[in-house]
Amino acid sequence: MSVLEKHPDEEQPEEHHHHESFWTKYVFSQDHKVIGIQYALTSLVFLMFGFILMLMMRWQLAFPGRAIPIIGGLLSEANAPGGIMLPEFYNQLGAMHGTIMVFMAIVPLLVGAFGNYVLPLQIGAPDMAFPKLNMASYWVYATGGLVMVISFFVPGGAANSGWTSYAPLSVTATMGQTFWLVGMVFLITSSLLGSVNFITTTIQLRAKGLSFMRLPFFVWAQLITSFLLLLAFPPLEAAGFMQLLDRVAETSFFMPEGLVVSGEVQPYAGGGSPLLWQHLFWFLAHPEVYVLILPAMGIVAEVIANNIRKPLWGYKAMVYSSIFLGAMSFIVWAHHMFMTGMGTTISAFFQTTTMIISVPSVVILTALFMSLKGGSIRFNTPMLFSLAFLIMFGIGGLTGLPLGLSATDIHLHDTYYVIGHFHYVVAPGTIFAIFAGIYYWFPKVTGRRMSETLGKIHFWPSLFFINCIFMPMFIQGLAGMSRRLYDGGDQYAHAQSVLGLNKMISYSAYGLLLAQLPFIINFFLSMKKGAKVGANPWQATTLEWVAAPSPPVAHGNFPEIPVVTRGPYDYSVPGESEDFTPQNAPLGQEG
Amino acid sequence: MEIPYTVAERPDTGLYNAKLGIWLFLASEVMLFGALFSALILLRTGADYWPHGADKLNVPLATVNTFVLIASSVTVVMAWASLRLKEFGKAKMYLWATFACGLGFMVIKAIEYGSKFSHGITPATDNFYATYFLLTGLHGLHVVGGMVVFAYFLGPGAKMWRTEPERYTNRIETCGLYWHFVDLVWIFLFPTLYLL
Amino acid sequence: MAGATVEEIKRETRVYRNVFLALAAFTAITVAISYMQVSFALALTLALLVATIKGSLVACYFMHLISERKLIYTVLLITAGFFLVLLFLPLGSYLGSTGS
Amino acid sequence: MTDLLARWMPIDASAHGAELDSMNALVHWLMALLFVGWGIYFVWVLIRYRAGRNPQADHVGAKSKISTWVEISVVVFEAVILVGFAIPAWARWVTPPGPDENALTVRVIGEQFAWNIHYPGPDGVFGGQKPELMGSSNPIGLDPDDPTGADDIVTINQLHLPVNRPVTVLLTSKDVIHSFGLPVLRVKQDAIPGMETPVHFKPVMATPPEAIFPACAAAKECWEIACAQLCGLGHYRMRGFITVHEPGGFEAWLAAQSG
Ligand code: HEA
Ligand code: HEA
Ligand code: CUA
Ligand SMILES: [Cu+2]
Repeated sequence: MSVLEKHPDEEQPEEHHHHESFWTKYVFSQDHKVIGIQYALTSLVFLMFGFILMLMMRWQLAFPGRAIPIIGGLLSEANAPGGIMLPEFYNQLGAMHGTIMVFMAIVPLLVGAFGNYVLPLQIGAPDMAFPKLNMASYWVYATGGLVMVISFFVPGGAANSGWTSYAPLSVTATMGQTFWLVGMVFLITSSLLGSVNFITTTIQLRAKGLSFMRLPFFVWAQLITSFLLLLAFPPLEAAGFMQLLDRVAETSFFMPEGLVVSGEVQPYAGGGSPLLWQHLFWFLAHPEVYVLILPAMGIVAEVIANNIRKPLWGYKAMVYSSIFLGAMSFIVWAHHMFMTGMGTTISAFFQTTTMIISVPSVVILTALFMSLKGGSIRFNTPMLFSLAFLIMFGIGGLTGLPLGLSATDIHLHDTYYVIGHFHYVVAPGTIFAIFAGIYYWFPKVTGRRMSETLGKIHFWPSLFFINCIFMPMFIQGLAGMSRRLYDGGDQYAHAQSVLGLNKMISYSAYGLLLAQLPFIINFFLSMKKGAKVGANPWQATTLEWVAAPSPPVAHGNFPEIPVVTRGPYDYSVPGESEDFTPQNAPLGQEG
Repeated sequence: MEIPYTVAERPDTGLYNAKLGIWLFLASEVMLFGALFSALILLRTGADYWPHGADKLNVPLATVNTFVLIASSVTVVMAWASLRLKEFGKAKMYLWATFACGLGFMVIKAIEYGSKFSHGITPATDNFYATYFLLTGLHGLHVVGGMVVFAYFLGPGAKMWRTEPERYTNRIETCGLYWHFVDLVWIFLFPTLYLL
Repeated sequence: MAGATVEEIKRETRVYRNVFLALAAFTAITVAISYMQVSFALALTLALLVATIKGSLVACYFMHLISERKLIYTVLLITAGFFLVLLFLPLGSYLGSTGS
Repeated sequence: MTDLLARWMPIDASAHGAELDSMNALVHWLMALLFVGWGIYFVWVLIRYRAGRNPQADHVGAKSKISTWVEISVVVFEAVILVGFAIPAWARWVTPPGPDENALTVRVIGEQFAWNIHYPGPDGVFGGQKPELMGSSNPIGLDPDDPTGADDIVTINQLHLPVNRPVTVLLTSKDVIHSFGLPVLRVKQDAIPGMETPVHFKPVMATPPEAIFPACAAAKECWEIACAQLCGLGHYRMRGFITVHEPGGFEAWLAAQSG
């Protein structure tokens, strides 16, 4: 352990003779740690961007037809004359909020940033198996992101057909949709490169002694996620090509005969099926939602194990459940399509698989709940976010049940109930897990700790506001208020009773924005001013803490290659002097 | 610190990294083409009328192309076998043959496409042609991609044979796996599009 | 495979040549079948059968799957499962739709 | 729970709605039960095992089998609700009314951004349509050469139905996908171009006078058709109105339309 206690600056090994330029070191780096940081910063910016798009929408929803304050004047005349948002613009914002959040913020954060940085460290690998591919995957992602951002400035603006891009609306939409498709092809390609790398790394580069059942749960989560990305993304890529052809070459993959748009008969030869797009889209997009949640569960499991000072309860059950979850996620997709006209047999099939897939989530959550018992629970910031995750994910998951039964979905489909359901899993769920992960691994990345005080000032208001945003949405949904309404349901009689909630939600969203200030300050301040830490400030057991300094060695991560002797969470082992036994502690010797 | 198992096999999995990597990549390719085949099945089942491929497409040309492609598959494995026998010259010859086959395939494809376009037939004509152009076009892109890679390993990439012959051999093996997969896709494309 | 002897490799190359001949023969067979006037169902079955045989030959010998590691089989088996789902479940749902 | 949810839900004027609502309530019961159960446990465990009170963690941890029982009961509950309620309810939902039930058939054609309602008229046969004829004066492109279409009635955004008589709506769209949502009748079905999808339901309550268009607009009490699927910039205003007539009223309305 002594090598690790030295100050990180002295730790940089001199064995690397070739001089690295700024470009190869920070921009076109092949070091997984640098790439991880690149991913993190880029996707955090996109997270903020996606949030800002939503804040503009929330203004319009609360005060339909009123000029947007502060930034309204900056918007172009074509989108918001006099600062008043047009419906076309609202739809662009909606589609891009969904797309940016899912594909350019959350997945890159969970997989690109956390996966890239932490996974090789946790398995004792010097780097990813294919460093060049890793670099390529970041730059392809960045290109895709750039294409999406540029799309806001093309004639007609960005894509405006929802993140789901249902044909024929998307096929007949403005040029932004073409950019969306091209951007998606880049983002998908990036994910494919990444997933090949992650799986190969996990399987091939595990340290000696690190058998599969000794992998930290986080690594399992990343491994299964990578399989989902690998196998579910290509169909959307194929569908993207088809939609691109429908748009630019007038093919009719998704276009039926005799369409009349705005009084004009469309030139398509016909014979296509709008439902085909939906099948291919949801074939990806349902596994995709587990891509959003599995790594989040992985982060939370690490943080919880560390802060209860005891092993996770039911680790094996969690692993098997995750595998089962991953496999099942490929055969539930049509629960998004119950209202497209489904016969009894097919709907029964998809309802049944949907109910079945809820069981592994219940098992994983139960295991985490049961883990708490008998622990010695520390309430630091990462732990607070993780504990909140459990409850928030619980609410989001439970509200998936009435949606999963086709008969109850009749009333709830495409209402704010659905918006409430999935935001509970992705926003207070996944985003909270991401916050937990940032607070937890920040010391490893920078060698400095983030402020606990600011962390708590970040946590409590965030928890409060985010619930004030999404809880009322269930009520709006029960009232039957549709989603994607430019005026927030203003003209519908059945929405009148819940219209007031729109204002409350929007105010809470601005509150949530303010609640992020302590985080942003903390984040940048701690990089320079945070308290310096040694290798293992949390007294954790997994390899990234016990075998590598903070930050890890620039090339190769570890001063010496670790050899693993035990499972990932040997906390409070009876008879040991410390309450944590490193994964690489020699057998039969005290940690 | 070097990344382990770039050349040697990891004892417990019996694989070197790139081998696993390429198979994973091919798995994703299976799903990519799978989606297109799925679309073809769905569109064809839902269509009122779907032409018989042989009536619309040039079967003799496609048959020739099938031979060209399976010939190219055998030349790649021969190249790999030659490398394992340390016969670099022979391997180079086989790789050139593979490249030539790829080129031949694309030339024939271009002739096929050209005759369609000259008759005013485009992907927009109907869904039969739309699926035909999309599937063969995407497949053609894969062929071109393979050719680029072979060109690289015949040109600048060939230097590696002198420094790390084993690694070079592995690289040809993985490229070969990809190339066989492209061949395999064609083996299914050919009957489904041209013969049924 | 790394430890194969010269003899073994030579034997492999002969297998490659035979596989090539078989593939050529099967190609001729499919084309021949397509010129026979048979029902669509039979034509489909035969075409797919021959394609599957050819595909298996390529996969087993050229891609030497026949002597590959367990791990690769696992990956491919998983993929094959999802591939079948992707191929037929959308169609099943489409046909099971109440609309027309 | 039914009452609790009903506080927020619109009134229900359909024959099948009560079943759906009570099923929804049942599911919410399960959710509430799990949430409250785990929630109480959660608070207790955090207080009981906080580091301050329990400085030494127990390596083994929980030994009880309770979690297994919870999991099993969740599975059993889901299975029961699925087999006992959800699947049969769906089967009834997609089953057309019997021939002796004297069902009314109406076609509904969505377009950006309106609902075209097509009644077959006294002859009971829908006239043919041609896409190229569709325009503002002939929204659904009725073919003037088709004699069966002469008596057809086409309204825009006004769906009139008789009370207590089954209805089959044949749903389609001219352009993009819309969704035919009737919150007060617990109906929702996508209108997909190129497809005709039947929807079956039965209104069992006549629209109260103050909720009939146009009087309802002032009172904000209309019975509405709400487009539920994003269909373009006017999606938010693709709103129609339902009038369920007292016995006899529907026939009178029809007669007034053809006259
Ligand atoms: C991370 C993302 C994520 C996750 C994990 C889930 C999880 C689930 N989702 Fe969700 N879903 C989405 C993201 C997600 N979903 C998105 C983005 C959409 C909308 C897309 C769009 O249309 O734009 C959607 C839409 C959606 C629909 C379509 C609705 C409609 O359009 O009409 C359905 C229907 O079946 C559904 C079901 C489910 C189910 C059954 C689960 C299950 O896996 C949930 C299982 C979990 C549990 C059952 C919780 C268990 C917890 C406990 C037992 C403990 C409880 C204790 C306490 C709370 C203290 N989801
Ligand atoms: C992962 C996915 C994700 C996430 C995280 C979010 C987050 C949020 N979403 Fe979104 N949303 C979607 C995915 C997501 N959403 C999708 C798919 C749709 C459907 C789109 C469609 O209709 O097609 C949708 C639609 C949607 C709607 C419905 C619009 C409509 O139907 O018309 C609303 C309405 O309020 C909404 C609100 C919000 C809010 C308030 C948040 C908030 O929770 C956001 C909170 C964000 C933060 C707290 C970020 C803070 C940022 C930082 C801290 C960065 C700091 C930076 C540095 C340090 C460098 N979303
Ligand atoms: Cu029509 Cu939304
Ligand atoms: Cu889903």
